Amino acid sequence: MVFSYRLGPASAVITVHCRFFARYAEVLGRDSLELRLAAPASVADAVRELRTTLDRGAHLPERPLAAVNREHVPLEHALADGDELALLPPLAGG
Amino acid sequence: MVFSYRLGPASAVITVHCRFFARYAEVLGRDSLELRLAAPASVADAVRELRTTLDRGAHLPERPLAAVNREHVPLEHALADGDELALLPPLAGG
Amino acid sequence: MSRLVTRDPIDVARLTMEISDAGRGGTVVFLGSVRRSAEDGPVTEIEYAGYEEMLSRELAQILDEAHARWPNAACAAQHRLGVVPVGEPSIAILAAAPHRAAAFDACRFIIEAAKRRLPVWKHEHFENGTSQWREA
Amino acid sequence: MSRLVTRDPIDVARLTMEISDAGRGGTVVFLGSVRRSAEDGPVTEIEYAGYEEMLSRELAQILDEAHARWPNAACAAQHRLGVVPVGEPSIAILAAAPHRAAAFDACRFIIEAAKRRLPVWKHEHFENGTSQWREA
Repeated sequence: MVFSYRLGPASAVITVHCRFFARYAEVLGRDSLELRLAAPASVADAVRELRTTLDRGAHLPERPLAAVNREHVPLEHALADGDELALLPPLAGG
Repeated sequence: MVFSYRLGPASAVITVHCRFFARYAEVLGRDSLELRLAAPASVADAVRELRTTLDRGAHLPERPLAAVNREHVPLEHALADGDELALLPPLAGG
Repeated sequence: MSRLVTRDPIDVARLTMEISDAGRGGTVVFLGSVRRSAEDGPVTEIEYAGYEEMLSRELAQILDEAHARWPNAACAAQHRLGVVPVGEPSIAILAAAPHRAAAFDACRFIIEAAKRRLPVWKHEHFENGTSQWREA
Repeated sequence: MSRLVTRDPIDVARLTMEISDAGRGGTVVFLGSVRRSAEDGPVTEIEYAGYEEMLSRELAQILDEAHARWPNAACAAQHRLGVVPVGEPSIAILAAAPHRAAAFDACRFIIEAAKRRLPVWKHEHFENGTSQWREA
């Protein structure tokens, strides 16, 4: 499924592969989706979009832990086309 | 073997069981002896006596590690009749 | 070398062998086990779920960081995923070094970083058939 | 409970079992092994000699002190005497606690006290047939 976001004629569009884990996957009823965003877009922009457009998206926190391409990133991190964005519930490993 | 030490008519005498370990036993060629001392006597007194009366006793340090009745003690520790006094080379356990 | 992530019981003896060397006199092992505490209620089992690709990558990076800080230490780590029975370790961290201070410090560094950074979550199953994700 | 002093190889798995408990999620194990360092020359074996009665008493007392400081921790320790081949542990210290900080601290406390207080000495045997007592 693809969600589009504020696409004007002058905007470049990027597609981000979103992944959800543990409680987030349970709440959203899915563990991944493709998200289209107008560039430039940060992780925070992607989270805002997911929270407003997904069923039960409001159950995601406004400032979740996030990883891009399997590395922890701050919410200000700029997304690039093809990135894998993962939203991580509070970690409980070890 | 029993060593006597400054025994005057008014002195009480105590007997201490001395044990030597590792390099000290090697240097002295023995791992134990009975030492008689005039009371009151400290561990330091016993060490002094051993250093002056034993063959190669001068190879013992003036201030060795010591244990009385299997507990570490300072050299000022007062000895009692029947005590087990152990002289311990620098520890290398673990 | 052992995998950093496993679904089998962690073989601590084997990991210890991997980092053993006649020049490393001090070895410190940390085992983190599934704990059943009073507030948990009747947990029957705990399932560890992870973002596996990131988990391996992050754990490898933590080991690299430890190696940079303690070049004389040899370190190993393994995280178990899937159902882990109460009492069995879900994570093992090992550090061997010529002297014990470095072994303790490297082991502690790795487990603290692992707790903070590894993308792993616990799914608790209760006797009444319900289950929930435990927030750390 | 295991003896505090042994002349056999230390069975770390067995010691770990002894202190394991579903309520103790963090276990720290320290293994001190015979180390062959550059300055040692061709050591063929190292023999550990101890003042055995005092060694057991002192190690038991160190464990008591650890228990007083970390009442929630379960600790175990074993020192090996006699000939210990290079690479095998001469001492094992284990501490398990509900949280890892106490397990690390208790384990470290015990090994530091053991190094300082246990009446044990190392007799090194060299390839040329000579031997000497190693001063710590």
